[in-house]
Amino acid sequence: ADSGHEKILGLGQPVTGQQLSAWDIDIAANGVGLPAGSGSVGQGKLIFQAKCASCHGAEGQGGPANKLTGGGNLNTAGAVKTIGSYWPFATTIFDYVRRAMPYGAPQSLSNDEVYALTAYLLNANQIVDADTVMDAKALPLVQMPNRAGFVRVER
Amino acid sequence: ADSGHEKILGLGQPVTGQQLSAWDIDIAANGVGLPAGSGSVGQGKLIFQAKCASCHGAEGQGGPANKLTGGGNLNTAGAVKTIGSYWPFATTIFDYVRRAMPYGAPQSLSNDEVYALTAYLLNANQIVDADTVMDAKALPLVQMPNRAGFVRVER
Amino acid sequence: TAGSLAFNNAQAQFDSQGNLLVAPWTKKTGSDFLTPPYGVPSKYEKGVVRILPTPAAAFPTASRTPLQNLYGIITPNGLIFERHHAGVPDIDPDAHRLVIHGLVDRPLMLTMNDLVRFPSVSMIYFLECSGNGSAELKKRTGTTVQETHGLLSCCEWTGVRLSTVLAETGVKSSAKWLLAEGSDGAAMTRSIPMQKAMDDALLVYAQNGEMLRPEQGYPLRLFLPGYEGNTNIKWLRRLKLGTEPWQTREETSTYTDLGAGGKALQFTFEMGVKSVITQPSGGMRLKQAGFYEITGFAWTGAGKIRSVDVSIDGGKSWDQAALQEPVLNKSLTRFRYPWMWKGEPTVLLSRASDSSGAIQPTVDEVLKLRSANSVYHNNAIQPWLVTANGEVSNGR
Amino acid sequence: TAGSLAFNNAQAQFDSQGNLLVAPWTKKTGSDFLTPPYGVPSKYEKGVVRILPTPAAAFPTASRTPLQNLYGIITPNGLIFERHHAGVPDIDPDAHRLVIHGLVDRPLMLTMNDLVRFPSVSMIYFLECSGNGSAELKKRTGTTVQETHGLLSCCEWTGVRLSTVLAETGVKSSAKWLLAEGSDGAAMTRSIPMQKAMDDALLVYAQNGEMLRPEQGYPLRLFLPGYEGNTNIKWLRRLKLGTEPWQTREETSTYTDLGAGGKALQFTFEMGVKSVITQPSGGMRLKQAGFYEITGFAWTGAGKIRSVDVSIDGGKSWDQAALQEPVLNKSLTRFRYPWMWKGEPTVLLSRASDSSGAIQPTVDEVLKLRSANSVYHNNAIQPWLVTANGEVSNGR
Ligand code: HEC
Ligand code: HEC
Ligand SMILES: [Ca+2]
Ligand SMILES: [Ca+2]
Ligand SMILES: [Ca+2]
Ligand SMILES: [Ca+2]
Ligand SMILES: [Ca+2]
Ligand SMILES: [Ca+2]
Ligand SMILES: [Co+2]
Ligand SMILES: [Co+2]
Repeated sequence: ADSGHEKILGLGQPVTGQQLSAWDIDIAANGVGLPAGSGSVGQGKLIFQAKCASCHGAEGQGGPANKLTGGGNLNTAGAVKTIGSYWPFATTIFDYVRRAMPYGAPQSLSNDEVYALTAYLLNANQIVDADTVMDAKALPLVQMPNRAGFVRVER
Repeated sequence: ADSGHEKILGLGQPVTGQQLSAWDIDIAANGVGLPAGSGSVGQGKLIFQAKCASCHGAEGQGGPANKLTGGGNLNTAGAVKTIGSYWPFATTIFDYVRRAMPYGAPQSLSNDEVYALTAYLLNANQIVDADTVMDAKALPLVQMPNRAGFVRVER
Repeated sequence: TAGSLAFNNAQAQFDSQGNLLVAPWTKKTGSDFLTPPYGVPSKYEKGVVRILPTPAAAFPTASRTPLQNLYGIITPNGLIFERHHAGVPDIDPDAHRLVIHGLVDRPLMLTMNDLVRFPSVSMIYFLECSGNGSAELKKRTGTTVQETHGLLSCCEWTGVRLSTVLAETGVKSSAKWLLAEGSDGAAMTRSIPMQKAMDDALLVYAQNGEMLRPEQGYPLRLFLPGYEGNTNIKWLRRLKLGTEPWQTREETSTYTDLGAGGKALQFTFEMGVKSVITQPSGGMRLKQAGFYEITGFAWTGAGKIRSVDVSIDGGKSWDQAALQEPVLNKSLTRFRYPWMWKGEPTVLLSRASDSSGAIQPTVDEVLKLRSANSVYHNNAIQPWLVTANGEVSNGR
Repeated sequence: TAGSLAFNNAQAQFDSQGNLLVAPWTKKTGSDFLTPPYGVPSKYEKGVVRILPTPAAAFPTASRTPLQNLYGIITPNGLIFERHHAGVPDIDPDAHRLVIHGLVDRPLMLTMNDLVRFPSVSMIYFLECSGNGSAELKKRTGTTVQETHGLLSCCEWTGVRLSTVLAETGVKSSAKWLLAEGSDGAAMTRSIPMQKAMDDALLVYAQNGEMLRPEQGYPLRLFLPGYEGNTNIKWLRRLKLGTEPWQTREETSTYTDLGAGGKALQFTFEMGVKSVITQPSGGMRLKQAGFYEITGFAWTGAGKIRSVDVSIDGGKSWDQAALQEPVLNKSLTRFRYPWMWKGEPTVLLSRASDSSGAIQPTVDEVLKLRSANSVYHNNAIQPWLVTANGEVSNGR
């Protein structure tokens, strides 16, 4: 049952959703939390080349930082875990890119830019078509290749 | 009973009294450990003025460092603990001055110098005469004014 | 430097007859008080530092604790391993806030001043990265125990029980998971079961007696005793209660365990029972035959260490080591075993068991059913080879 | 700084509508690994340092630990109080030797390499200068608990039992006292009863996980659990066994206790049962009424702390504080007591009792039968005055 409604020690201040909005950036696996806005594969490709390619390679094939595409069969010795080969949820791309990328300037991208990059990365991994436009409605519906690849053990 | 004569772990090296001689500087309260040599009050006074007075005052009355003479009745509020008012053993003067003084150049005095300083400090505290020559035989025989002032509790 | 067995027997303080000379430092005044006001180690210990793997990666992931130089169970704050995903932020504690929201009755914002006023606890707990020893899963890579096991530390942590703070916000009965978020440049996030949150989770603000170090989360860190290091979110700014895990990048792409069948295990939080001998260990040299105390650490995310067995003959026989009291819950435990080395080549091993009955496995046992891409939770027995001339090396 | 209650509520991260802004440190990469390799505290903690009394004496005797900034029971190595009689020597551990001679069967010389090979133990013990609080015996002098009680610290010490090393030399049955001598510029010496030497004395080479700090005796220190600080001879070079105490300057002129009758007690080694509230404490300010956790340290040279009573009304009533587990032998014990402050002026007190049945005295009880020249062993109850506006000051 819910706990009581008495303040026990009275430390801290109440906070509203409005006050929290700049911090409340998490995206649930089912898409709850995705903001308004949208972006296309084409737009994403341009942003990627400008802001991401220096570390991840021109087409996400990897550079000084992680390979973001391909990866191969996970059961083979040389396989690499990427969005295409490993990630179970597409929403994670939006959440992670928005909070953490580009490395050095995190939380600098607009929501439209993050949608576009998400579309591009999904397309570069051959998960969505080149004419895809990504938004809060479309993203949770994307079927990830390795969606069934995880066993939740919680231990 | 003495413990056995078997080395248990075999760590460390045996060491002889000869090898230790430069380190073995402690003087027992009864004078065991006092070295050969001697020094007079007059010699001590000159050494004191040269090497000690800058910190302890021209006649040991105190300066930036401790007062070494006088001190007053220990039962009075303004009393100071000095060689004259407080120290129970004369041998302690030799031991301490040799190992620790002058501050900044410890263990720089010859045994003769330390005997002379000891004679001087005892004389400045009106414990021995001005013509005293101090050595290994004489020092343990000096009766200190506060010799009976200590209760050994060991707790 | 390779631990205190590296002390040598320089003869500087003897005269030509082998008599002891008074050391030069005995014949002068030493340095003043407060040089410096916040003290530092002796200059002779300057080799005792954290290190990165060499050659340095473009984006290094972690620096390692010099376990071979540690004594007892406390890791001094200057030597605790570092792991971060976007550098160490420089946080003004007066401007820092913790927000708690989601499935709570009263969303709350707390200053550090608020937090330190709560009833607090101090607990000695180990902290280990789940990637500790990951390279060794594939083959022998490290020379020293710092290289093979150095993503491991142990502190006295002080903070507020998360359950105490959640009593202040109230918790809705639908809350089953909690998202913890850092205020670093990665805004690092992990989903944590509410059960752990209410059990022994802490909001820590101090370690080993002083405020957290910047690289350990200053001014506030989530601490989950026994859980893999990355879940202990540093620079903690936000806790959100929800019904399901968020499936963040750290709990999908990263800290999951690929099995041989191609399926990955998710939310493998607890660190397995493990031990390692730190003296003697790789890179050290036993200068002569004779007595040595074999010593090292044992730990388990499951609770307390029950026993540590040591083998001085490559696993042919095992004997129980002494455990330093007090043996604490989810803390490093120091074990010690007396060894009279006769100069023979041999292999030294340690094997821990814990209060849950688990026994530390061999590396073959660890690898069973794992994918070739398996990275985390290597708690294998570490063999150290000793040659006849006393050189100690990694026997993986 | 006056402890973590000094954190304030700077508004830097809010916009003009009171909405949280993303902190600047979240929007960039933080500092690299190994900056520096041996870590240091946050720059926001720069006020947390040891201090000397002001004005500085011509020959200062000791720097003090900022107890108001400590958490848990461990004192971080950088903050441990310093006491020395001729500065801190800079000792090359390879050139250092310990000699054991006098009434032994086999006089022995040991290198640091020899010493670290002995079976070792790690123990958490407090260390207190017998002069801690001496000025307060006469009148109120200190503002903060650092000033009044700062000659106090607590570490996990690692070393060899002296009895283990003496088993190596053999001990003649006539040996009743042991002289311990430092290799500092004071060649500091104290006579110690053989009974203590054989009971729980240690030769320590490490503190809080790393080698001793220079100002704590690097590379070797005698450690006598529960005994007054000065007997724990640092930079230890020599142990000599004999039949009688040597009557060194430190056990005659200095560390003796003058009674009202003019007689001085000698060899008063054990530190009495004592406690002090560190938060809130002198110099702090409670910014508003409400909940505070009263917390502090209790300790005793006699063994374990049995209980700590706290009074929030100047001694009219007393209530038992919680003791942080584990309560260890001759260690600091952290106590905690919840306090809802309504804004009234009051006096906070703590009073410890120990496993020997001893109870911490008031200052009047301490002074009874003492000379006006009495200096050491002040273990009196410390009162902290709280005004209606929350200012905390020394109530001696
Ligand atoms: C300056 C280098 C740099 C730039 C520029 C950069 N990244 Fe990254 N990226 C990294 C690093 C380093 C990591 C790994 C971080 C970690 O593991 O914590 C990473 C990780 C990622 C990951 C997760 C990879 C995985 O398999 O888990 C994604 C997705 C990603 N970046 C996307 C982007 C996008 C999109 C951009 C441009 C908007 C970008 N990155 C720009 C360095 C960079
Ligand atoms: C540079 C300053 C300085 C010089 C020079 C100096 N001393 Fe001292 N002396 C001190 C200090 C400081 C102390 C107190 C040391 C301590 O308490 O550990 C002291 C303590 C003493 C004491 C013990 C006082 C007591 O009551 O316990 C004696 C005796 C003494 N000095 C004698 C000498 C003699 C003899 C010389 C010259 C050979 C000398 N000192 C030179 C600074 C000095
Ligand atoms: Ca409030
Ligand atoms: Ca959200
Ligand atoms: Ca030997
Ligand atoms: Ca002698
Ligand atoms: Ca500030
Ligand atoms: Ca050296
Ligand atoms: Co895991
Ligand atoms: Co005493």
